Order: sequence, then structure tokens, then C-alpha cells
Amino acid sequence: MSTVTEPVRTRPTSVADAGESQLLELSMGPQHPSTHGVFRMDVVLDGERVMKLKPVFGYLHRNHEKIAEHETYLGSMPYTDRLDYICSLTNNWAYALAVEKLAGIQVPERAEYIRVITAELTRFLNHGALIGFLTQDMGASGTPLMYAFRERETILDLFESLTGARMMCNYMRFGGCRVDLPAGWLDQARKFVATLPRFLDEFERLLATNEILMARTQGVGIMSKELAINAGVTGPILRASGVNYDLRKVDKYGIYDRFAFKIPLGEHGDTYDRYMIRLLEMRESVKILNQALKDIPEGPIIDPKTKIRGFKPKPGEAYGRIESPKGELGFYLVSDGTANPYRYRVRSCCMVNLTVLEQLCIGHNVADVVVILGSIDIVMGEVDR
Amino acid sequence: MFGEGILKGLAETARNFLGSYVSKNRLTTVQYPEERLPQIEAYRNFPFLVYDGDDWQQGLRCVSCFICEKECPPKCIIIEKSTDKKPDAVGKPQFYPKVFNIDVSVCMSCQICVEVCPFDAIKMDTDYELSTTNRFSALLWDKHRLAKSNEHYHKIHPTEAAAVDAALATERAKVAAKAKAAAEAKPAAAPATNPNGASTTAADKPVPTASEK
Amino acid sequence: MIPTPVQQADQIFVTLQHRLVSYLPAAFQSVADVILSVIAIVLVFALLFAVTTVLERKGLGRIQNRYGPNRVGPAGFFQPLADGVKSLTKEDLVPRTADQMVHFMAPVLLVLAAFLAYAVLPVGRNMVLANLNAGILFFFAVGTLVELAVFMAGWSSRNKYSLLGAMRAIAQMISYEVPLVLASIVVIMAAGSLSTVSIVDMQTGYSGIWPHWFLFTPWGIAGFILFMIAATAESNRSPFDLPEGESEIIAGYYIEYSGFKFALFFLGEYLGMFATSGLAITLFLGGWAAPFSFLTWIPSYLWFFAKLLLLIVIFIWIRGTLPRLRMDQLMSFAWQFMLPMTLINVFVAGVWHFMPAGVIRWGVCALVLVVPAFLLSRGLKQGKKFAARTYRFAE
Amino acid sequence: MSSLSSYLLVSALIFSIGLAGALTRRSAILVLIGIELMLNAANLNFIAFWRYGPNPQALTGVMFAIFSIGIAAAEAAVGLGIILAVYRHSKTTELDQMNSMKG
Amino acid sequence: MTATFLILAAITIAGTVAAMAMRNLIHCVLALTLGFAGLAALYLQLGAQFVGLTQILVYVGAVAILAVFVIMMTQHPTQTTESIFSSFWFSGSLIAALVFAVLGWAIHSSRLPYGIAPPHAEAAVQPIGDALMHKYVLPLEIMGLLLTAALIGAVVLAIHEKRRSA
Repeated sequence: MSTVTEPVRTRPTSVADAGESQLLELSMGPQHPSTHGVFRMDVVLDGERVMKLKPVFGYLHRNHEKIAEHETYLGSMPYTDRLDYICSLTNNWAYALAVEKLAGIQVPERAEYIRVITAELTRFLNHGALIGFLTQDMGASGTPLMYAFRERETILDLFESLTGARMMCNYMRFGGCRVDLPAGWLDQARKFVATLPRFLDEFERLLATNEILMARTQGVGIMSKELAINAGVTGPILRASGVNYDLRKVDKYGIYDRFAFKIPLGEHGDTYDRYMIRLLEMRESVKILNQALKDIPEGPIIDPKTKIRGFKPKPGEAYGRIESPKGELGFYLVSDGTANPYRYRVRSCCMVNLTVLEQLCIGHNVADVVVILGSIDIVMGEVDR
Repeated sequence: MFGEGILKGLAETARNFLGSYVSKNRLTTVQYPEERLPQIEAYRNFPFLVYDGDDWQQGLRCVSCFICEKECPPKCIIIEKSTDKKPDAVGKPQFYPKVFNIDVSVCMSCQICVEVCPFDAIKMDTDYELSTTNRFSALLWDKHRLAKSNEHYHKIHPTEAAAVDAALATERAKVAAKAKAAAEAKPAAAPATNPNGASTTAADKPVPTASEK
Repeated sequence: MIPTPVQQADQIFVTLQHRLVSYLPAAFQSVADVILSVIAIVLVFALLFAVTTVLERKGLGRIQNRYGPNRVGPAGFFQPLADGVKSLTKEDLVPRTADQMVHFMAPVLLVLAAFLAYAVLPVGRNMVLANLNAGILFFFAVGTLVELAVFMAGWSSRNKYSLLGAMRAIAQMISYEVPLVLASIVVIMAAGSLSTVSIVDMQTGYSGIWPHWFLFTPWGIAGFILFMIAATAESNRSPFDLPEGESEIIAGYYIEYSGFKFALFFLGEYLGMFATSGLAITLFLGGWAAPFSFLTWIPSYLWFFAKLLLLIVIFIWIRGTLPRLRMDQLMSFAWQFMLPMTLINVFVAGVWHFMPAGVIRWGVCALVLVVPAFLLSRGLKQGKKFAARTYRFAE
Repeated sequence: MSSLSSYLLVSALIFSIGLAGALTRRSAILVLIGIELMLNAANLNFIAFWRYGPNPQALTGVMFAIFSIGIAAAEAAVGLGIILAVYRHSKTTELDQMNSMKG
Repeated sequence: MTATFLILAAITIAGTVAAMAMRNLIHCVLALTLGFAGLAALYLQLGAQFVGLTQILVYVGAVAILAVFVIMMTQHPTQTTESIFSSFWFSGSLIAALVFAVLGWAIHSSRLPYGIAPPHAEAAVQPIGDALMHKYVLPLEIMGLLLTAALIGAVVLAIHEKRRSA
């Protein structure tokens, strides 16, 4: 028996429950299949109940910020693709926004529309993939995931024909976008967006009222408003806790004030709310897409004054933030007048959101840990940077 | 009633199961080696060096100006300049790269080298069947491996290549005219206007847009 | 009496076996008889396993709008061959700290136990290896060996995940064995026998074209559904596949197995699924009996396997749709829903026995089953705590 | 030696093994298992006597064995439960160390 | 004294001996299940199908698993036992040996009054059921009561922990 109990540690001192039952320390990850990357959780279990949980990250650390301080401003743009590698276009936008603030560059209208369209498509594919992965974490053998990926493929095709790459788009430039929309792209996009509500209906029929899903998610991992605000959580999981905070409404960056859309808010802050908020946000994204695809004007796509080579903004600092699909993604830049930023810092929504994991998981099951982690929606590329 | 949502879900999967036999658009899978997706024009993969004419060494547009080496974010380009000169794409005598290596195991296909190149010498290829059995030498592409003809460029990015060709042609005509004028006026004068002329071509080139709209 | 061609076709394997055995000296005949049957069972069900793995992957693929395996052989049907070759040629890794002997014994015992269960399943008319007096009891007895094998696998691997998986598996199997047995008790009550052969024989009659299956009674329907739910849990299939929940405890009790031993676990799991499905067919779906009286000319064994495939398809379908339950929900489902429902079902079967035939009997029995089912499911939802929600929108 | 007596001999052997285990092992669980073995040995006797007895139709031995199995199951459940309870109290299942009657 | 009997008896005795003598408690229980299975096979060989299968169901399926669970719950990592036998192992095994000697002598020397040649008898399930429902209905009910009491007792023992930790 020694080998079974070898890794087991008894609870140390508490007289009331010392030796009552044995605790099991379980290392979930970094090779665990449902940690969404190389993430590790040191979990202490009592039976299957989580008593302690320590998130351990840094396995994917690649020195992004320091590399960026040695790159030109443009040279960092492809690296931002790799932060949250599912939503490279929103990362591009956040970085471009920061540099534009720093250098005081104006963005032509058409480019703003393209940015909104690509960002909302990105939001759609991110939320779809997330819900797929979340149900996969619940053991749904991949069916919802495959449906989400079916739609994601089409979005990626659109991205590819626009930017040249499916995931590492490297599309936005300071003052606009790299290339204009190719011929027929808008029609293709309109046609595709018209099919999205049908996909959402299908998705809802498949799982939204499923008893097992409700039992697995309702009342699991409840995040209170206070906790969410105190921890600095942003994005859909903040709104699932009932806080009305969406940078698209708060900052009205880009041209988001031109579109009519609503912010769905949860009440309970549990995993089911986080799941449903994303479904509803996808519907709102479709609304924005329809408006943007209708209104998009002709015109230049990039400020003609922007220089590609030898871009040196005046000394100063700027913080550009957007509502990425996962939360507030911000880039803080300090320029000393040279071609490289003096300081480059990423405000990663994934990492900030991840800090609440322990509070959400304590007292739940091992199986719930995986689901809660899935509902927080992290990408290790952005957490570890 | 308990189980209603489960039954709804079962109906949905059954619909998809049957639908996958009926409608072809449900199946997004492409049976890869037999069927392939249509090549998307904007697609980019790894860089290649464009050459004009038939001789890849003579026709190479690269003048080894080191801009791409400097701008490349992951620093995967290695250039060594030649000591002698040869006429470049527009007809002016220029240095050429003695060594031009790209470590494609480091390259992240960001296209920044293409954007910064003032000579339209480096472009993005679309070849994606690149597996090799040697991860060291086979992934370090040298000048010969990188050199692809202008026809190849036309094949993979027709609109973009046409725009580039047009820009080059006007440039060439300008240089030729200037050379003619110089030859007529003062045969000893050295052609010194090259960098300005080249950068205007680069700025004139918001790549595929002009012709598409 | 000279058998008709239909009967000949029906009994072709039985006569073939007799013919083959008759060439042997009399002393060996009974032994040879058994050996032949065992070989036949092993071959047929191993083949069924191979076919099912392909079918499952293709079916799941189609459900998920994919093609599924279609590369090896015609339409991918030689995929199991490739898988088999792969698992045979893979290195067999055993953790250094593992309990070597137990680690080795576990998959063997699992497959052995799974195959043993087929001894009492009548796959066709006169086609049963052992017509045991207590056949169903035998079935459940060998089923317990599976629990032991699973425990041995999980414990001997010296892995915390496998131990968690084994604990889950045992807790689940023991909990669902009770409703499984109770769900089959209604049939035993009606048939008055524990012998699988006589239970099937009782269901071979027809009134008009309709067969006398136990399914066509209120307690039969309820018993079948309850049995299938419990069987899903017993064979660790989705949505009750917690012991091997790949997203939580990776592969559960067989995480440390590789190569052929891993394939054996796979085999054992599928064989267990076939066996419990076969028992469900035997108990509720008339075994090898044809569903309509005018279809009796189709050989009996074909009917058995057709029904088996139907149940397998349902398993695959459910797997393609549903997420997994949690351990506590699984347990409360077993004890708060399955156990009371099976007990009520036993009661209903008794009422059915003593009431005069007719519509009233049907109605009363159905009512006695439906009302508690409704109330219990309400209880499972914990007083409507689980419900679809509406959301508010902010501008 | 008759067939019956060979069964009886096996039964006696199992009984003695169980007894030896129950008397000598330190672990309370194994002591319980030893007792189970002794019960089983008795069951084997019942079955053997029923089988070789003058009146197999009466099923007396079989019935006795069935009841014995049922009671043994109850005994094992309660026994192991008690071991668990004792363990919670004294943190050991070793009989040598459970030497105090007072909690 | 057929070959089958010899094999089964050997398996049974080997299993029980291993169960009582092995160091690792889990191994003990696994060996014990072998012994129980051998016993069940002996019952089957004797024609007591119902009892044999019930034996497997109850002992392998329930008692052994329960024992395994209890072992896993009660094993302590710090618990390093030098000896698996208690301090009075010598007297204990002596007593057991004496008991076996007496029993063996008794069996050997007694002239069994009946049944040298086994008659063809089988305990079919139906007569057992009949007997349980008619002749032995009172013992059956009492056993049911006993089992219920045991169940409640076990539940009480299990709930005890929950209340304290809560």
C-alpha cells in the first residue's frame, strides 16, 4: 500500500479533522488535456472535492514584452498575433490602437469598418470555439466543438482571403489596415453572416436546455459581482456576473458608437451564465456585422502619412485598450523617440481573469475545475506572453 | 418534463447525421491529397526572391540593401553583400547578395520583409508542402532555393504581380530615358538617383488594391 | 420430421457444429462441442468489436459533420486491422513503480470476464453455450469480475488519476448494478425463470403479427429504459463515462496502459457493452425472435445481431450528443431516481400479474409508473433549481 | 477416502487457514477476512453434505448456505464499517495498537 | 476425487493461503477473491448453481470490493509495520494447526453413513425459490430485517464522518 499512499499528504495540524480522511495532491497539467494549453493546477483533493488550488503558469513564457522593446513598432505586430492565437485580429487592433494614440494617427473610415468587421468575426469564432471546448470539457465527445469549428472554418477562409493567413493574420497597421478587401469579399461575408443565426439556433437546440448541461453548469463556479470587480476581471465573464462593463460601450473606441447593439448581462455569475452570455454575445456580434457590412464606405484603408519604415513616434506614453473576445486587452507603450518602444506592456485579460480560478473552484469537484477553467476562457499564449 | 432538452439535442444530432449524407456543405472536411482547396490569392507562406528572365543568378532583383534583414522581427534573414555589381531589375548597376539565407524554421510568415523591400525583390510564396526529413540543413534555405522566377510570382499572386510589373516597367523606362539623356548629354555622369526612384515605387504600391477596385 | 429450408438456414450453425463434432471420438465430443462454441463466440464478437469501432467512429464523424475514418480499405472498414497492428507493435510501457503482476492481470481478467458473460446469451435458436439454470445470475456474477479488473488496473498503475478513475468506476458500477438487477427482475418475475433460454422462449409467440415481447407492457418499457440507462453506466459509456473522463482524469484507470494492453481494455469495454445490450435484448426485446410473425423466415441469429446493432447505434448516438454527468449527480441519479423507479417497476410487474387483462390494467400500470417518474425527475432537478434562464440586456 | 470426505478435508483446511489468519494477523481487516473464510468453509460443508446427503430434494444445505452468505455479507459490511470507525478514532487498523478501551 | 476437484481445491487453498500470508493488504484481498472464486467453482461442481453464483456476486462483487475500499481508506503512509503478524502469532498458528489436526482426524476416522457415490442432484432455482417463499419464509424475512439493520448501521457509520467534517 505504501505506493498508493506515498503521494498522499495528511492535513497538517487541524485537530478537528486531522486524519479524518486523506488528502490527495494532484498535479493537473501541464500535459493535462483540458488545461487549454500548458497550464498547471496544483489541486488538493478531499475525495473528489477541491480543497486547494494553485494555478501555476509560465510554461509558455516567451519574453514577449522584452522582445517587443527590441523590435521596431511594426516588428511587434506579428508577435501580437501570437498572444491570443485564436483572435489575432483583435490583438492587432489593440496594439495598433495604442500606437495610433502614441503617434496621433487618424484611421480612415473604411479601415475602421474593416476593423469592426474582422473583430466581430473574431469574437464570433472565439465564442463558438470556446463553447465547443467548454462542452468538450464536459465530455460531449466533440460534437458542439465540431459544429463551432465548421463555422470557424468559413470565418478563417474569409480571414485568409483578406489577410493571407488563417490565424496569424498580422493585418492591422498603424493608421489602418495592410491591404484592402479583395473583390467579392464583402458579398461572401454578407452571405456567410446571413447563415450565422441559423447556426446559433442549431447550437441552442443542441445544448442550451440540455438537462445534463444545466446540471453541470448551473450553480457551479459562482463569481460574485464584488469578486469580479475586485479581481479586475473583464470581458464576458464579468458581464456574466451582472456588471455592465463593455469597452465597446464605455470607450466607444473605433466606430462602435455607430452600431446598435446590446450587452447581455448575467445574474448568477455561474458557469451556465458564462456559457449563455457568450451565446447571446454571438447574436449581438451578428447584429453589428450586419450593420457594418451594410454601411461600409469606400475610401482609403490606411492613413497615407504613416511610414512603414523608420517609424519613430514622439516621446510619450499611451495605453490602447479594446474589448477583445476574452476581456479588456490593453497595450501600454512608452516611447523615447527611437524606433523601438522604451516600454511595452500587455494588459492580458486572460491572465487577470485566471486569477479568480481558485476562488471559483474551492469546494467543487475535480470535474468542475475543468469546466470552470473552460468557462473562464484562457489562451496560454496570452497568459504567459 | 425531464429529458426534453436531451431529446432536443438527440434530434439535432440525428439531423446533422442525416444531413451530412444529404448536403455536401455540411462536411467542411477536404480530402486533402486527392482534393485541395482553391488557392487563395492573398495566401502567404514563406518568402522567396524574385528574379526576372531565365538566369536566376543574373535576374535576381535583390540588391542586398539589408533592409529586410534589419526589419525581420524574428531575424531569420542572413545576407552577405557581394563585392562587385551587376545591373538590377531596372537596369542600374547594384550590389547583389552573395549569400541570402532564410531560416524557415524561425520565419513566422509575417510578410514584413515584403512590405519593407523597396525593390520588390522579396515576395511571399504559397507552397505549403514543405516537409523534410532533415530539420537542420533542409530548413535553412539558401539563395538558390529561394530564387523563383517572375512567372512563378505571376502564377501565385497575379494581380499583385501585375501591379509590381507595371511599376517596374515605368521605373525601367525612366531609368532608360535618364541613361539615354545622360549618355547624350554627359557620358561620364554617374547614375545617382536610384534610392529616391526606388522608394517612390514602393510607396506607389498599395499592393493588390488598385487594380481590384 | 424433415426440416424445411427455412429451418435449415436457421439451424445451419447448430447442424454444422454437430456434424463437426460427430467426427470425433465420443469421449471428446462434449469438450469439442464447448470448444467450438467458445471459438465461435470469441471470433464473432471480436469481429463485431472491430466493426463497431469503425461504425462508431464513422457515425460520430457523421454526427459531427466529419467523414470519420475512410482511408484503410474500402470506406475505411479495415481501420481496426491497422489499429490492431499498431497496438501490437507499440511498445508496452509499464510504470516502474507499478505492481507488475496485477498490472498485467487486470486487462486479461477484464476481457475474460467480458467473454464469460456470453456463455449464457442465446444468440439464436438453440445457439447458446450454456443453458444455465441460473443464467441471469451467472451474467451478473461475471459482471462483478469487471469491477475487480478495473480496480486492479487503477490501483496497480500507481497513478493518482488511475486511482481516481478506479474509485469512480467501482462506485459507479456498484451503484448501477442494483438498478440493473432490479430492472431485470421484472422479467424474471414474469417468466418465472432465471434461464436466458426459457426467457427467450416465452417471448417467441405472436398474437396476430405482434410478438409477445416483454417490451410491450408498461413495466417492460419502463424496465427496458431503466435497464438501458443502467447498462450505459455499467459499460462506462457516455454520458456516464466518468471513470475514463478524458477531460478530467484523462483516461481514468487505464491511463498507464499502452499498446496491446490498452487495446484489451478497449476490447473489454466494448464486449461489456455488447453483453449488456445482448442481455437487454434477451430480456425485453425477445432475444432472437423476429419482430413480426411474417418475418420469422429470417434466421434467428440475424435478428439477434440486428437488434444488437440497433442498440449499439443508440449508444453511439447518445455518445455523440450528451455531455458527461458529474460524480455526485451520477450517484444521486442512481439512488434517487433509478433505484426507486426500478422498485416501483417491480411493484407494477406484480400488479400486472394479478390484474385482469385489458385497457384498465395498462392504464393503471402506466399511471403508477409515469407519476413517480415525473415526481422523481422534479426531485432530481432539485425543485426547479435547474432551469433555462432569461437574460437582461444593457444598452 | 470418499469424495465427501475430500470436500470436508478441503473445508477443514480452509477453516484452519482462516483461523490461523484471524489469530495471527495484525491487521483488523485481515482478521475479518479470516472470519469470512471460516464461514465459507462452513458453507462448503453445508453444500457437500447436501449433495451427498440422503435427501437432496429437501435443499436444507443449500438454504443454509444461502442464509449464511447473506449473513456473511451483512457481517462484512458492519465489520468493515466498525473498522473504519475505529480507524477514525485511533488512526490505526492494527490490532496490537488498539489496546485502549477508552476513547 | 476427479481432476477438476483437485484443481479447484488447489486454487482455492492457494488463494486462501496467499490471502492470509501476503504482506500487501490489497494483494491479500485479490488472492482472497481467487479463493472465493475457487469455492464458488466447487459449489458449481457440486451442482449448487444458485449458491455458487451468489457466492461470486456477494463475495467477489461486494465483500472484496468493500474490503479494498476500507483498506485504501485506512492505510496510513507513516504506518510502517515491521511484521505483518501479531506478537502471538506462534500460539495462534499452533491453535489453528491443532484445530486442523483434530478436524482432519475426525474426517479421516469417521465412517460417513451415506453418499459415497454422488447421486445426480441439482439445486434448480425454482425449487429454491419455492422453498424460500414457503418453507423458509420466516428465516428469509428475518434475514431481510438483518440486512436492513446492517445497511442502516453501515450508513450511520458512514454519515458519522460527514457530520463531523461539516
